[in-house]
Amino acid sequence: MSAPPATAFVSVEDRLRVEELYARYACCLDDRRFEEWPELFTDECVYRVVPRENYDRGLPLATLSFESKGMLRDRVYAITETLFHEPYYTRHLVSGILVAPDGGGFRARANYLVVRTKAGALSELYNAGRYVDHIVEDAGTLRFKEKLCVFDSELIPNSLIYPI
Amino acid sequence: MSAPPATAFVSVEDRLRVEELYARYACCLDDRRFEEWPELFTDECVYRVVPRENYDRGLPLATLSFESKGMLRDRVYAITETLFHEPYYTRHLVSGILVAPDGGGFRARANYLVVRTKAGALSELYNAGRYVDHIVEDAGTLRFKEKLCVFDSELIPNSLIYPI
Amino acid sequence: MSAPPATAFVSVEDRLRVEELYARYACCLDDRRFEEWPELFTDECVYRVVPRENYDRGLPLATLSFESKGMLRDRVYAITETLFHEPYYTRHLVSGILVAPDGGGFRARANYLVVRTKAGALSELYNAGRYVDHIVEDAGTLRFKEKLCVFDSELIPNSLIYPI
Amino acid sequence: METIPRPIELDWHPDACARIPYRVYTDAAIFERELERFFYRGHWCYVGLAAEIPNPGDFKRSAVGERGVVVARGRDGAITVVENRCAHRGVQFCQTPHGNTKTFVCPYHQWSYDLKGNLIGVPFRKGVRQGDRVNGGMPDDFELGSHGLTKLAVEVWNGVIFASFDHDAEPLRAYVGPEVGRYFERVFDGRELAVLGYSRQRIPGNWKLMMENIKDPYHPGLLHTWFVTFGLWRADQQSEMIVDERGRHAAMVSRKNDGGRSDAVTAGVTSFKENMVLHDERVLDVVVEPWWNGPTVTMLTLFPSLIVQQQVNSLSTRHIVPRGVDAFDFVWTHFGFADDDAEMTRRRLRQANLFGPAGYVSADDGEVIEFSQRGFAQHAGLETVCELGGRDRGGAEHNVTETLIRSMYGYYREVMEL
Amino acid sequence: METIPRPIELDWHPDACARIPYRVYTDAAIFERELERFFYRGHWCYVGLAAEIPNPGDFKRSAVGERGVVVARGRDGAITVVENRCAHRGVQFCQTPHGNTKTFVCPYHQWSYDLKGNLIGVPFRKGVRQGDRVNGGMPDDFELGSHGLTKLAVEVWNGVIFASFDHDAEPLRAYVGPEVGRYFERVFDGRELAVLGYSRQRIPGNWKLMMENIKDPYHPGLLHTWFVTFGLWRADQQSEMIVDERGRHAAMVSRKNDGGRSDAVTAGVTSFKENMVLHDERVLDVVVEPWWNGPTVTMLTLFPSLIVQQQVNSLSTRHIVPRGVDAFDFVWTHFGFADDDAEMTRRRLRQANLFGPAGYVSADDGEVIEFSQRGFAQHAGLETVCELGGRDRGGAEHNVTETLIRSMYGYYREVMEL
Amino acid sequence: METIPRPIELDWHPDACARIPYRVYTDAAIFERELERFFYRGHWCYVGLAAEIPNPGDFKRSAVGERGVVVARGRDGAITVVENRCAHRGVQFCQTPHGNTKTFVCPYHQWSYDLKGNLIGVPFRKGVRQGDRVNGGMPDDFELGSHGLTKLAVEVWNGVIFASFDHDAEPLRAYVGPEVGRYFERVFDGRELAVLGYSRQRIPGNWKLMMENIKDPYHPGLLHTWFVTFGLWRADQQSEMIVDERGRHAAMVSRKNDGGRSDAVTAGVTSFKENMVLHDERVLDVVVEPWWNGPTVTMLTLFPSLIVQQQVNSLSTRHIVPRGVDAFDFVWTHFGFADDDAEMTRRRLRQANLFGPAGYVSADDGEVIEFSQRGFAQHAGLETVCELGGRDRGGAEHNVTETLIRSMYGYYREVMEL
Ligand code: FES
Ligand code: FES
Ligand code: FES
Ligand SMILES: [Fe+3]
Ligand SMILES: [Fe+3]
Ligand SMILES: [Fe+3]
Repeated sequence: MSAPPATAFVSVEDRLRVEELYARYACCLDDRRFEEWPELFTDECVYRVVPRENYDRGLPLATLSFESKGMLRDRVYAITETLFHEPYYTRHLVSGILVAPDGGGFRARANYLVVRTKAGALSELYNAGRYVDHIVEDAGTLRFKEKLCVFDSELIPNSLIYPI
Repeated sequence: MSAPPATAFVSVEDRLRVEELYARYACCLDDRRFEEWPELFTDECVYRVVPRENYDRGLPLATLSFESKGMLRDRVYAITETLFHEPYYTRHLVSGILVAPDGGGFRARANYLVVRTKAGALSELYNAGRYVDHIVEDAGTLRFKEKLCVFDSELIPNSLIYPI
Repeated sequence: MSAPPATAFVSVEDRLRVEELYARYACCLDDRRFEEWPELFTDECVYRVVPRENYDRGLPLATLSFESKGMLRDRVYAITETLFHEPYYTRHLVSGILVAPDGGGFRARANYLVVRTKAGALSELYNAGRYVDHIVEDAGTLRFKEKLCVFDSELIPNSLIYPI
Repeated sequence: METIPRPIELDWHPDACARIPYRVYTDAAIFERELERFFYRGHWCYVGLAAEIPNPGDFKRSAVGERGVVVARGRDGAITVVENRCAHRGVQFCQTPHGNTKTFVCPYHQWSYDLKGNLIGVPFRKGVRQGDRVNGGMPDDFELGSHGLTKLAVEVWNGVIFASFDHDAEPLRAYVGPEVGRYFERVFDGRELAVLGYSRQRIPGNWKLMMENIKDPYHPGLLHTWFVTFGLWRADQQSEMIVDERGRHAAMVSRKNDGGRSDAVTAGVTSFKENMVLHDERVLDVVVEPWWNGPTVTMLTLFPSLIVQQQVNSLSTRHIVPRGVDAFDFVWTHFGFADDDAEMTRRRLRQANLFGPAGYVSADDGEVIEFSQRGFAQHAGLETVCELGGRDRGGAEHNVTETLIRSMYGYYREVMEL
Repeated sequence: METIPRPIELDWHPDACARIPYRVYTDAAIFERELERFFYRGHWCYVGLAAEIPNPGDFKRSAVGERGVVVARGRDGAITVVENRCAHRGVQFCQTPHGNTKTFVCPYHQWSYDLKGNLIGVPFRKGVRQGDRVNGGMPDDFELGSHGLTKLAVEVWNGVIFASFDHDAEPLRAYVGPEVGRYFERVFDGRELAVLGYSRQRIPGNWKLMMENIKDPYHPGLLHTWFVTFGLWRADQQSEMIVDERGRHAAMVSRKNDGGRSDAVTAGVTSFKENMVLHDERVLDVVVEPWWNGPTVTMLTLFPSLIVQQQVNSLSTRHIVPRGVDAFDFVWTHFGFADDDAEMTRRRLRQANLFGPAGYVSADDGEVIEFSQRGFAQHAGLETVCELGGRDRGGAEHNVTETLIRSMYGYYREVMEL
Repeated sequence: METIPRPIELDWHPDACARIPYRVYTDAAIFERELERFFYRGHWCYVGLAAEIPNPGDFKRSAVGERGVVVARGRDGAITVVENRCAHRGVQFCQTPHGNTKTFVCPYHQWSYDLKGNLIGVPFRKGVRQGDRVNGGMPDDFELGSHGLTKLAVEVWNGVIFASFDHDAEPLRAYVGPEVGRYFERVFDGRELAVLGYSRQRIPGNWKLMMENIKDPYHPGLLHTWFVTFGLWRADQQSEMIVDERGRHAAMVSRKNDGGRSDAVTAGVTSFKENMVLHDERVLDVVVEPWWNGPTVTMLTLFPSLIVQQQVNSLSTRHIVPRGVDAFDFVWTHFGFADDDAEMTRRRLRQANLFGPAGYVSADDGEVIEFSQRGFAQHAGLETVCELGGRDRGGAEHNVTETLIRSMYGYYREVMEL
C-alpha cells in the first residue's frame, strides 16, 4: 500500500481514537491479557502475519492467517493451553501512524517493532514490520476489521507464538 | 495496571501536553541534561525502576527506588560525580501512551525502549518495558508525581547508571 | 539544540501535520519509494547525517552532507543505480516529537531508531539517534528545509546506504 | 573465527544406535566432518523447486550445507547450480535473493560468468593500450576455462531440484531408493507445482535434531495437542514406517482417525484436550484428494537436507541449512498444484496455520529442539535413549517406535566412522 | 559451539599466589577444568532459599555452574534438586522460572518424573494394542529406575539451600568450616526469612573476579565514594579478614565509622567528597539490629558460587552463575526476616539503593570487573599483582590487604593443579 | 573466550604470491601470529594525529592491534603512548574517549600514573596507622619503578603519531622507506593540520582485505561508478604503483582525466554510466592545490595499520583496528590544513560525501570485503587469484595490475614464515 492521503481529512478526535486503538492493542498483548485481544477485532475480520518477502512477491502464504474472531479465539486457546513453548515477554513499539478515511472507517498503517525477552536472558530484537489495517466503527468503538502485519524479520528466531 | 479507560475523556490539549511531557523526559535524558531530570517531578514524588518479575510477583524490591526530588538529585550527583562507569549514550523510544483523568491529574502508561551505545561500540538493545505513571498539574505545568518503570529486561547488561 | 519551548504554542492541527510529515518520511523510506524522498524537502535544503561525536565536539564532518534537493536526487540515483551493496530493509521508529514555531515554520526534534534486516538474516539494531529539523510551509504542505540526523551509533555496521 | 575442534574421541559402543552421545550434537569437529561427508561429498542436497525459476534467466539463491549457491535456469531451459563465490578473489557475488539475468557479474572487478558458471569475461585481460604500450592484463597462459565458478552436479526429479558438490555421487533415484522414492513420487508425480510462499526460521539446535523430529512418530500424539485431540496423528493409528536400505531416508505414513478419548493413547496425556472444540473449524476443513490413495499424512526425510510434508491438504518442502554445530535455518516452501481450484488453494493456505514457525503442530517442534540442545550443552559426557520399539533398526508397521532414528544413526556411524 | 581450549601450560611460579596470570581469566581450557573441579565435583553450590519454595510442590529454576537445575519441595516438605534435563532425549523440560507442581512432565514425549527425579511414567511403555497385536513400546528390560533425572545432593542450612552433583562431597558445615560458618550463622540463625525480591545482571568478566571483589577490602574505600565519604567502609576502620583453613571461603567483617576527612585515608583519594551531603538522608537511615553484635558489615564469600551480604540493614545473597570463561550472571536475592516490622522492611528496601546493578556502591564493581577482563584480553602473557599486606595468605586484623585473594588462589592452585 | 586455533599447516607453494590461501583470512592461529609479528613486534602502527591533542594534558584513546592505548601530550609537550591497562590488576583504566588530565588514575584502587606511564601513587602503600600499629601496605621491596604502565615507543612524523610495543623497531622513516615516504611527506610536509571529524565503521572481513583494497588499482574503475564515469580513477589513466623495498608499504598515484566513454576501459563495464549527470555538481567542485605537483590522487598503505588518502581535495587517515580474524574497525580522520580558507574547507567537506561508510566510492568497498569474507568461509581449502599484471612483485607504471598485493604477500610470507 502506498502512503494514504493526508490525514488532514481525519478529525483530530478520530485520529486520537485510532492512536488509542493501537495503544490498547499493544497494551493488552504486552500485559499478556490475551483473551482481550480478539475483542479488538470485529466478528468478521481478517488477521494475517505475513513475511514481507511473500507480500512483495504476491505470494499468498501467511505465517498466521485468520478469517474470523473465532479463529483468533482458537489462537488464544492454543497459546495459553496447547502450544508448548518457553514463555517470553513482548514489548510493542509503534510509530508513524498514518490514517485515511474509508467509508465509515479508516485505512491506517504504522511501523512496529516487537522486542522479545525470555526469563533470565537479555532482551532481543524480535520482529519488525508494518501494520496495514482497516479500522471501523463497531458498537460505538473502533475495531480492526482487517489487520495485516507485514514483517521484515523474515528469518524468525525459532518460533512465533504470541500475536504480533 | 490494566488498561485505563478511554482517553476520550481527556481533552485533546491535555493529551498533547502529556505526550509532550514524555518527549521532554526522553529529550533531557538522551541529551544528558541530567540536572533537568528531577525538575520533571513534583517535590514529593516516587520514581521506581522495577524488574517485571518483582512487579508481577508482588515483591517490593526495586532496582532504584526514590521517594523525593531530593533523592533524584542525589542520583544525579552520583551519576555525574561518584559512580565510576563507562559513559554511554541512551536513546529512549516511547509509544502507546494511554492517558486517563485522575482527580486533578492523569494516570498514564506507555511502552518504552532504551537503546545503549558505548563509545566505539555498536548500539545495543538495553532496556525495554512500560511506564506506569501518575501525572499532575504543578505550578502551571505537568509533572510526574509517580513514575514506575517496569522493565522486561530483567537480566541487566552489567550496570544501570542513568535513569530509565 | 536544547529542548524547544512548549509545543503549546503550536496548534493541534499543525502538530498533527508535523507528526504526519515524520510518518510519511519513514513510510516512503521503509517502503523503498526512494524517489519520493527528495520531495519531502524544499528545493533549497540541508540534509546531514552526523555522528554524535562530531556534533558534540563541534567538528564539521558529516557522514552524508547534502545542500540541495539536487544532491538528494543524486543520492537516490546512487543507491538505486551505482552503489553496489547487499540490499536491506529499513524500519524507522520515531518518537518524542517536540515542535516549536519558528517564523512561518517549525523547529522540531524527535528520537529515531532504524532497524536493518538483510535477506535471510535476523533483524538488527542499525542506527539510533535524533532528528533536529527545520520544517516550513511549502506550496501548501510541510517540507523539511533542514534535517539533521545526529546518530549515537557512531560505529556503523559496515555501510550506510539508504537515508536515515 | 575458526577454531580447532576437540579431537573426536567418542566411546560409542559399536552398533549401540539406541544410545546417541550428546557430543554428536555439540562437537565442532564432528560437525565439520558431517559437512564434509554428508553435505559436500557423496550425497544430494535439496536446493529448490523448478517452479521457482520458471523462465530462462531466472535464478534464486540457495544453500548446500553452509555454502551459498545460485540455482538458475539457462537459456536452454536447463537448470544449473553454481557456488556463490567468485573465482578471482572469493567474493560472494550474488546478493539478490532471486531475479532474472543473462550473466553473473562479480561487483568487485566485473569478472563475468554465464549461468553455467563458465568465466566469459575478465576486464583488461589483454591489458590496456596506452599510447604505444600495453599495460598489465592477465598472463598469456591465463585460461578462462580454468577459472570458472564451482559447478555442482544437478538432478531435477519431477520438479524438485537437487545438487551435489560431488560429481561422482550415485544417481539421485538410486540415492533415494525405491522404498522412499515411491512416496516421493506420490507427491511429486510430475504435475506442475504452484508455489504458495515461504516461511523461514532459525532454530538454535543441531541440524540432526530436525531429521530426528521427522523420523520420530512417537512425539506427534504427545507433544501436539491438535494431533492427538483431532486424530490427525496418534499412537492408535494405522501407520507405516518406511526406510531405505541404508537407513538414511524415511517415510512416515499414516491415516487420520476421528480423535477423541481412548484409554490406550490419551489416558494421562496432558496435551490431550477432550472437550476442545474450535470456534472456527475451517482450519481443519480437510478434503480427500484422489492422489492420496489412502494415507492422510506422509512425512519424508531425504537425508541430509530435505523434509517433504503432506499433512492432509497442506504440502511443503522444508530445507535444512546448518549454521554451525548448534543451529540451522529451516526454510519452508509451501506449494500446491497448478490445477488446484481457488477453493483448494484457500484450503491449503488455511491448513498452513498448522505449520511453520507459528504453526499449531510445528512451532513447538522448534522449541523442544532448542531445549534439547540446551540439555546437551549441560553435560558433555552423556547420551540420549532411543529404545522405543526395541533397539534394532529398519521399518515398522506402526508408529510406537524410534526405529527410524536408530536407522539413521546406523548409517551415520558408517559414514562418519564413529 | 564447543572448541578445544588451548592446552594448559602456565608457567606460574610455585606458591606465587601474589601474582595471578591473566590466562586464568581468559583460557577456555582452564575454565572447563574449573567447572569440573569446583562446580561439579567436591564442592557445594548455592541454589536458593527455602523461603522461595515454602509449600509442597513449589519449585524454582536455578543453576549449578552452567547446568540448569530445578529446586523443589516435595509433598513431605523435603527439598530436592534435580538437573533440568530429560533422561530420554535431553530436553531441558522445565521452562517456567517458578511454580507449583506434582510432577515434572517433559513436553517432548511426556516422560514424567516425581519431584525427587524418579521416572514414574513413559507413554506407551508397554506398547499400544491394535486389534490382536501390541505395537512397539520399550524393551522388556527397560527399567524406570535406571532412567531418572540426575539428582543432586542437597543440604539446607538454616534456610539456605546448597546442592552438589557430587554425592561424596564432604558435609556442608565441614565444607564451609567453623571460622566462616560462624558468620554465616550470624545472618542465618534459623529465623524465618522474608524474600524481598530479585536483581539480575550479566557481567562480562570471568566469574572469579567477583569472588576477588568480595575478598578485596582494599577497593571499597577507594572506588566507592559513598563508603569512604559516609564511613561505611574505609581503611581506617576496625576490621577483620577471616578465612577458612583451606583458604577458599572468607568473611570481611567491619564496623562503620563517621566518615569525613582523614589524612590517613582520604588525602588524595579522588572518590572522597568532603562536602557531599545527601538531599534526602533516608537512604542511609541506619538502625542497629541486636543480632549484629558489633559489626555493621559482614561480607561472606562461600566458594565458588555464593556471596552473602550484610551491609548495615541491607541483606542479600548473590549467586554466581558462570556463562563461559568471560562472563557470569549475578543474581541477587534481597531478604529480611519474617518478623521485621513495616518500618524495618522499608529501611531495607531504601538501603537496597546502594546495591545491585544500579547501586551506589556496587554498580561500579560490575564496571571495573568488565574493564579488568578487557585488560586481560589485551595481553595473554602477563599477571596481576596482589601484594597489598604482603605476599602470604591467611586472615588479617585490618582491611589494608589482599590476603584473602591470595588465599583463594592458594586453594585454587591446589585443586586445579596449576 | 580464547580457543586454540587450528595448527598452521598451509601448503602454500613457495613464492606463489599470486595465489593467496583463503585460510589466511579465516584461521585464528594465523591471525594470532599476525598480531604478534605485525602489530606487536618490529612494526610501527598509527595511533593518531598530533593535532588531536594540541595542548599539554590532552589525551585520546586509540588502539594498536587489539590492544587499547592512550595517546597523551605531556606537560613538556612531548607525546607519549601507554597501554590502557593498569599494572595492579589489569583494569582498562581510561574509559573516556578523549580529554585533558594531569595523571591517569585507575578507578579500582586509585593507583595513579603520570602521562608517561610511571606509577606515582599507590594508596596505603606504607600501610595505615591505627593506634600504635601500622596495618598492611605494600611489601618493603615494592618499587613504584617496576610497576608502571606498558610504555610504547613513539615517533611523530610531521604531525602523524606512530607507536610500537617494540622498542627495538627500526626508526620510523627507515621503516617506511624513501619511495613511499616521499609521498607521505607530500601530504604531511609539516604544515599544521586541522581535524574535520571522524567516521567509524566495523567491517566484517579480515583486516588484510582493506590493505589489499588500497593496493588494488584494478577495482576503482570497475566497482566505483563515480570513478570510471567522472574520470577520477580508471584504467586509462597515467598512474604509478610505488612500493617500498620490502614490499609492505605502497603508494598508488594517479591523475584524473575527463572520464566519459572509452572503448578500452568502459566498454561492457556495467558500472560505467555514460549519460550520468549530477543534479548538483558542487560535490565534485575540484580545485587543484599547489602542493599536488601533478597527481590528483595518492593512496598510501603503511603496513599494517594505516591508509593515507588524498583524493582530489579530500584528505583522511584511515586506521585499521583488527577485531578478531574476521572483522576490523575502520576509523577515518578527515583533515585539512590550518591555513585552508572557508571555501576550501567547505570543498573538502563536500567531497567527503565520496568517502566513509556512506561514500559514493567507498561504501561498496566495505560491502565487497564482507562478501569476500563470506566466500572464504565457504571453502577452507581454496585460494584467490592475483595475477593481473603478471605473477611477480614490485612497482608498476600503470594501474592494470595486482602487483602491490603480491608484493605485500611476499613480505607477509617472509615474516609469518608461511
Ligand atoms: S573478486 Fe570477483 S571479480 Fe574480483
Ligand atoms: S525428550 Fe523428554 S520425553 Fe522425550
Ligand atoms: S586495578 Fe588498577 S588500581 Fe587496582
Ligand atoms: Fe512435531
Ligand atoms: Fe565494591
Ligand atoms: Fe575502492
